[in-house]
Amino acid sequence: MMQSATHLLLLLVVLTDFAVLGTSRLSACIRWIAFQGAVLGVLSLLVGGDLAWNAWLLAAGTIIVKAILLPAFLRWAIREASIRRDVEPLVGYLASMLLGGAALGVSFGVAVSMPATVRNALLVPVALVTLIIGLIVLMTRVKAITQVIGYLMLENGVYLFGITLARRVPYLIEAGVLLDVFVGVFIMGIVVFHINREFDSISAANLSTLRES
Amino acid sequence: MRPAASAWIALAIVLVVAPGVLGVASRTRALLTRRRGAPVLQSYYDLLKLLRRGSVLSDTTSRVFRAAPVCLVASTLLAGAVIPLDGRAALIRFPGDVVALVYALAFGRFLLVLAALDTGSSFEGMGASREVTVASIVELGLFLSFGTLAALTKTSSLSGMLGAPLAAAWPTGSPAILMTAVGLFALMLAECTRVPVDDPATHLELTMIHEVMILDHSGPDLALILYSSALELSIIAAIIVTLLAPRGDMPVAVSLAVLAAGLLATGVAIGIVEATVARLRLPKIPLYLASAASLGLFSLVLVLWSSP
Amino acid sequence: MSGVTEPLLVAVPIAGAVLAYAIRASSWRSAVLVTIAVFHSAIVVLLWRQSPAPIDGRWIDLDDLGLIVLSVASAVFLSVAVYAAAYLRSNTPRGGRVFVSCLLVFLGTTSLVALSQQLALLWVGLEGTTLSLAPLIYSRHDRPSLEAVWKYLVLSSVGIALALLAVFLLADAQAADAGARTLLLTDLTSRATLLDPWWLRAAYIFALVGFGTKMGLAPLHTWKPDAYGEAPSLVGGLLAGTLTTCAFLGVARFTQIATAAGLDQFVRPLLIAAGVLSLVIAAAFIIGQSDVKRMLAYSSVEHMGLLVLGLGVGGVGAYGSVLHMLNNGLVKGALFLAVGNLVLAAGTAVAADMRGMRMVRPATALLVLAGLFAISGSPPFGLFVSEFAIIDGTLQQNHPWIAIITIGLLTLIFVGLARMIIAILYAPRPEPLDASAPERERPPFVIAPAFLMAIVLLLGIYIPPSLQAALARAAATLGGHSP
Amino acid sequence: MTLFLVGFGLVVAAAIVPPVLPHGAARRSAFGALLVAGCGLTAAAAVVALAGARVIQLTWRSYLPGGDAVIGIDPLSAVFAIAVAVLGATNGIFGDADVRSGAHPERSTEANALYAVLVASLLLVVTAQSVVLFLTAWELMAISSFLLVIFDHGQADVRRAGWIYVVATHVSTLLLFAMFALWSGTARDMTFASLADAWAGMPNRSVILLLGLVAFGVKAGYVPLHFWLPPAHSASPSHVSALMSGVVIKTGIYGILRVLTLSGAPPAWFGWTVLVLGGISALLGVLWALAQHDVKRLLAYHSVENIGIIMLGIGIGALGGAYGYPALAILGYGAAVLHMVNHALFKSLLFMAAGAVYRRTHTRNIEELGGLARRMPWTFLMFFIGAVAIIGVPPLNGFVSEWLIYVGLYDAARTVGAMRLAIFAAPVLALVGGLALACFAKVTGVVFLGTARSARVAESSEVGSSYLIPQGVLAAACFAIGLLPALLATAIARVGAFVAGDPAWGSGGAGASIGTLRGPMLFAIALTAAIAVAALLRFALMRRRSIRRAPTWGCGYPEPTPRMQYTASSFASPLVSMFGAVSGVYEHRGATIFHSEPRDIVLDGVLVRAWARVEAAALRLRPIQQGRLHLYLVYVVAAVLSCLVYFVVAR
Repeated sequence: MMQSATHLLLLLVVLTDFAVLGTSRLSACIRWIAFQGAVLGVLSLLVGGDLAWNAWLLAAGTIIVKAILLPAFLRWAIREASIRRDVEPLVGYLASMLLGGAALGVSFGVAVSMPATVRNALLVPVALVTLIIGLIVLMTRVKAITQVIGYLMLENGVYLFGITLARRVPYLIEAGVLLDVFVGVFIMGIVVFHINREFDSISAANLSTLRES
Repeated sequence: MRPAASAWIALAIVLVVAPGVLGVASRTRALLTRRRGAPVLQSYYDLLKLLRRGSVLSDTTSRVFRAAPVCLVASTLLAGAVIPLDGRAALIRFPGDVVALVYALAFGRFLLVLAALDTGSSFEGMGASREVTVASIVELGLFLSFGTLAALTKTSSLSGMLGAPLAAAWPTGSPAILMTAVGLFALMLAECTRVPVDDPATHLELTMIHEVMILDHSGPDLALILYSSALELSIIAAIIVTLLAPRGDMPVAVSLAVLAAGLLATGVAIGIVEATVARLRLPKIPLYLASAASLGLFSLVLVLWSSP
Repeated sequence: MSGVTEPLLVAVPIAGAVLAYAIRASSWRSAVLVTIAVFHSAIVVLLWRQSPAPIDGRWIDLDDLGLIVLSVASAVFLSVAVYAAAYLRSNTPRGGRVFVSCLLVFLGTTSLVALSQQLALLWVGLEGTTLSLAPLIYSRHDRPSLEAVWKYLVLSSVGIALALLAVFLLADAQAADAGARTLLLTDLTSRATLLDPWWLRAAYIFALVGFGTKMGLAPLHTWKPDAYGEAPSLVGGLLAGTLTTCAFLGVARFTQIATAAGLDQFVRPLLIAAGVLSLVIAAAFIIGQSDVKRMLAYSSVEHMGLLVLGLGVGGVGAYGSVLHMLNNGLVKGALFLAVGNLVLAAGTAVAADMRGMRMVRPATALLVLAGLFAISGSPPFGLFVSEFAIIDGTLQQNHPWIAIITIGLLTLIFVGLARMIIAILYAPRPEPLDASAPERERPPFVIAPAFLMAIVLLLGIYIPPSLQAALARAAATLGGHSP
Repeated sequence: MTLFLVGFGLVVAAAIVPPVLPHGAARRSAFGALLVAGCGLTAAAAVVALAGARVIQLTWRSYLPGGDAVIGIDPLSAVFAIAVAVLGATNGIFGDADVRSGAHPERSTEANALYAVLVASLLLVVTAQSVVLFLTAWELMAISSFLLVIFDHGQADVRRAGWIYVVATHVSTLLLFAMFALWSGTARDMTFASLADAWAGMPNRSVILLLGLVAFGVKAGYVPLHFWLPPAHSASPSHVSALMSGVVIKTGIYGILRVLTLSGAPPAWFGWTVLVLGGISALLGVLWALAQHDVKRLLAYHSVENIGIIMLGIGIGALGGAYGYPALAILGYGAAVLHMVNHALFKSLLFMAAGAVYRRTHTRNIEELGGLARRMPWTFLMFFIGAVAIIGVPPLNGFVSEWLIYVGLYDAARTVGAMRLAIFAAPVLALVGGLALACFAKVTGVVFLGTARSARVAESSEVGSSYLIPQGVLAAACFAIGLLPALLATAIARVGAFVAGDPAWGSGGAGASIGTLRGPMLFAIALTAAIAVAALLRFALMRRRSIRRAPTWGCGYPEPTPRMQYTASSFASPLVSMFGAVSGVYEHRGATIFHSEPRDIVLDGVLVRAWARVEAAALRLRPIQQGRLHLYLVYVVAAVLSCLVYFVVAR
């Protein structure tokens, strides 16, 4: 039962990945990423196995940071900076999807070739695909804010990898990591906000005045 | 190093005969070109006349101008002193004294060239420029020739190259020696500015080399310069003579006689050349010098090739 | 005394940061800054008195490599603090309170990186250093600095995320070894043979890319010129002098483990390739560079390349690499501060417009000239010894071609550097000597870089025995040895 | 040794003390006194060591990886130290005066301090006996001389010269890194002694020799590594040019000789390489000198020529060692060292005289000069002596050393086997001599003789005693060595034998191969006597003759003007055109004016173009950094992927 639940959640993670890749609305993207954060929180509890108080604490923290605070903050940034509501991809949605599919194939391929020291076989490929799709979003989305979303996704992938570990990294460290991620995204958000205030449109593309001519 | 009396006598002979060689040369040339020409002793008269004259100094000149003739004659004399004129040993001899010979002549030339530039005349500057151009290649040729002799006789002193070891080397190395002698003769014509490189008898400054350099010298200075150029010619002539007729084993008297005769013969040879060969155009001169020098090169290669 | 003091090195600066944020008067803030810097350096000097011996199982403790990094960080920060105090007196960056606090947080997190014996903790510290400098880069609050900080943030964060992945992979590599404590350096090195090589390899690769991004190895260096060019030069000094050193410590830690696990044959080609590529890129962009600070950034890329190159060739090279880490950190700090003076004097960092500095800022000009010879590895400066050791290493591990290529690239780089520096210092002023010409240079602005430069010079003439021993031990853990 | 160290300390003091003294006479006299005293003591120490045939050493412990620092004086160090000390003193006095009356009198203290540092580092370079100390001194020398080269950094060409110089010297340092790194690979530590011990077991000796030849060659400046030399010499202040040409470039020669000393008899190819390089740079150096109009550039190219002659000597020595003729080896090295000393003397003399002319006329272009012999008679005398010395004719010192080298070549011809081919260098050397004569006839004649070619020259006047006395000292030295070379025979033989690795170098027997040098001595003295006699003769003749003064005979032209004088370009034209493209001269023939402008084949022809290529290539890489964040992210991913590929492949 536990196992199947885990698998279900993992599939949800993959779905959210592709959803972010596919949607054209910023707000939707943020909603999906928030959902993914929530799923991660639950997963960390399920996979970790032990239900000690600090496990609960960590799960709670994860959900609060990744599913509530950061998304809220990003929405605030969008609203304050009156960012236009649509994702501006450098690569079309369909192409992005295809890239994602390739990522999926690669990560499962890598997963089977991996020495089987990991308990839950499905976790690793999911982590990888999240990670890679995060990178894809980072590379192929024009807007600064979408890149923040991509970074969050990348983070989620790594985080997922963290909880797939055969042996847990100490909770204190996990907390530290979470804190760093929070601060990082927070600062990014502020910078995004300033970027918008300084530049007329908030596309990261025209941030290319610093260059070797 | 006890210089033998014969060496002194030989030097004296050369000093005395030197102007005569020029006289013989011009006389021969005159006869061959069906002219009566000046008497053989004319050059002596000229020198004496000049010695008795006063002199005119250009007012742009400095001390260098007056020092040049002195240094020239002294260095030429010293150049003569390192050659075994008596066919045995030189007054001054030490390993590598060939260098002393060539560089002493160079010292005199340096002063003469400076004197020419001292006058500030464009003609003399031109002459000086040509002089140094010719001389630099002549030096190259001289050292090639002496290199041949050194490799042949295994000595680096003229007293050896032209003394007994030369006689010993004759049977085996005669081709190289002959080639060297011819090369030296050609170089001598250039060094002492005779036809085909320069014509002492010309009167057009633009074509001159040596003569134009000394236009402003007069009186005793001019005499010294003329005398030392004659002396230089005789010195090189003496080398050639010794090359062709090694006199290491002759009795002294004979050897000295041969020397005098040889010098005069060289004068005749020069005269014949001047009568028969036309003067080269200035651009052609480097070619001539190069071929003269290459004779030395061939002989050197020949020697190195033939002996282990 | 060890064990008590080390956590202080982290805690005190953080506390100071909070304090400084609370204080309103800027002069007091500067006072706090300088005091804490002095305190920190004092502790570090004390720590040198006995050779560090990490106590088993402790997360925050000192080993030789850590001590060297800590010393670099402390020395650079001390002079930067002095400089900053004077700097803040003359001009106030917007958000001045944040400025000092961020500096102190940076000091704390740097110490954490240097001290942490637990790799995940090291990661946390490194991320901390990255984030704490971001507001400082943006302290001019204009468009270029905004763009610079954005690129810095995104690239560093991606890199650091990959580094985190590497840490997790490393933890996976420990799976086979039940007895080991997770990610504890002592266990990782002492029981390295029990690690799963597959995971370890994977971990190393992501570590190299991740930490390499923060070091600024080509082609991951792209944020560097922008950040260095736009940040205030004292922040540039921290970036080039300290942050890169910390990032290199990350790579060095993973290399220690890989060496202990006998994977050096796998590791070395990677490091050498990265090093040579960085040298090439640095040379290509230093030649004909028009902006001083960007040029210094590429020079930093060059030296990062030399560091990993030395690590890659091993042997004496590893020793040289550790020594070079020390020298490079110090001299970069000095150069950024000195060049900062010139930039302030000229009002621009474009080389073409800041000529004749020898007349305007004679003392600083002397420092910059010394810096030129120092970073190009000329005796009698310390970098001569370390670069000599690195080249020596390449030859002794018989990579003659790498030695040749390195020397050639170093030459090109020197040509570029020398040309620009000569122009800046000696070319006649565009306008006849203006008002700024006779103005006296403020002592702190000269003393701060001169202090670092003096250390570099000293290291070129005399390496104290304790440092010598520490270097030798550190090199040994990296699969090298002292010459 | 203490003597040497005290002297060294004084020289260092000459750098440090004057700046702290109050302005004015005290400062100036302090510098002069300290410098001269220091140089005197060091020279004395070196002379004592050389005369006593002893090696003095001093070692102190250092914690650098390089091991101990050793400083010592052996014959090789001694002879170079003497040269450095003598020139250091004379040029220092000259330079102090010259800078004071120059464009930046206020910076003379700075110049003096740098100069003293340079002298001190030179002393250290030639006496250091361990690698790290040597390299440190080497770089100190490079840096201080660089700062002196760009002393007049107002002009762009000075900065360019400084840039080229600093790059060249840095390259040589880098190559020295490589050489010593290779060499010390199997050595105990990095003292010269242990390098020498390790040599026999070295794996790749020829690479080390080649590196040494190139690395030190950049400093010595033989063709084609001479490119930095002319610009640097014409850019720097006169006394610095004098010192650079006199001893700084000789440190390259010192390095080569030191390598030979440590490594023992070299392979034959090394000897031939050095010989050929020497011949080439002697010939090309003098040829390029012929084409110059900037008098200091001209002198610089003559330094290239003389370095070539010195290398001929080294080549003979190396060949003698390689083919097993120890006597010849000693002769060759001895000749090289002697010519090094001689060139140091007369080249400094020439540079100082030229500097004096520049100070008075403010131009280095000889085409604008002329007729200075009567306005600056003493300077002219000095330059004349230097010229006679450098063209190597008796009775001055240049003749002695060139004669020695000729003797070496002729002795080579007297051996058997391949060695005899060295004789072909003799005619080359002769040609070089002829060209040098032409060149110095040109520069002496055009600068000092004839009539002034510009108004400024016409009212120039003689320089002061602080200019002339140093030159006088050097001129006297030229005469002394020229007339009494026999006094030096043993010392030269000792150095030669030491470099040749002859164990008996200390004993008198080693001198046999060089001989007593009485031959050239006798010749020179006889020549001088003959000149005196001839002069008396002429005097006697002229006494009661009428001497009229008249304008120069213009061959029919009524009014010869200064512009009608033969120009330097025209004077050199026949020789230059004879050598064609090699001479690297571009001639402009106008209707009224004939002018030729020289270009350095290596620098302007090759290096500048190559650098342009490199810059273009670098610019082609610029698009990598075009400011697009997405692109940068792609780089990151690409890096990860390529590493992963390696990950898969590397098993």
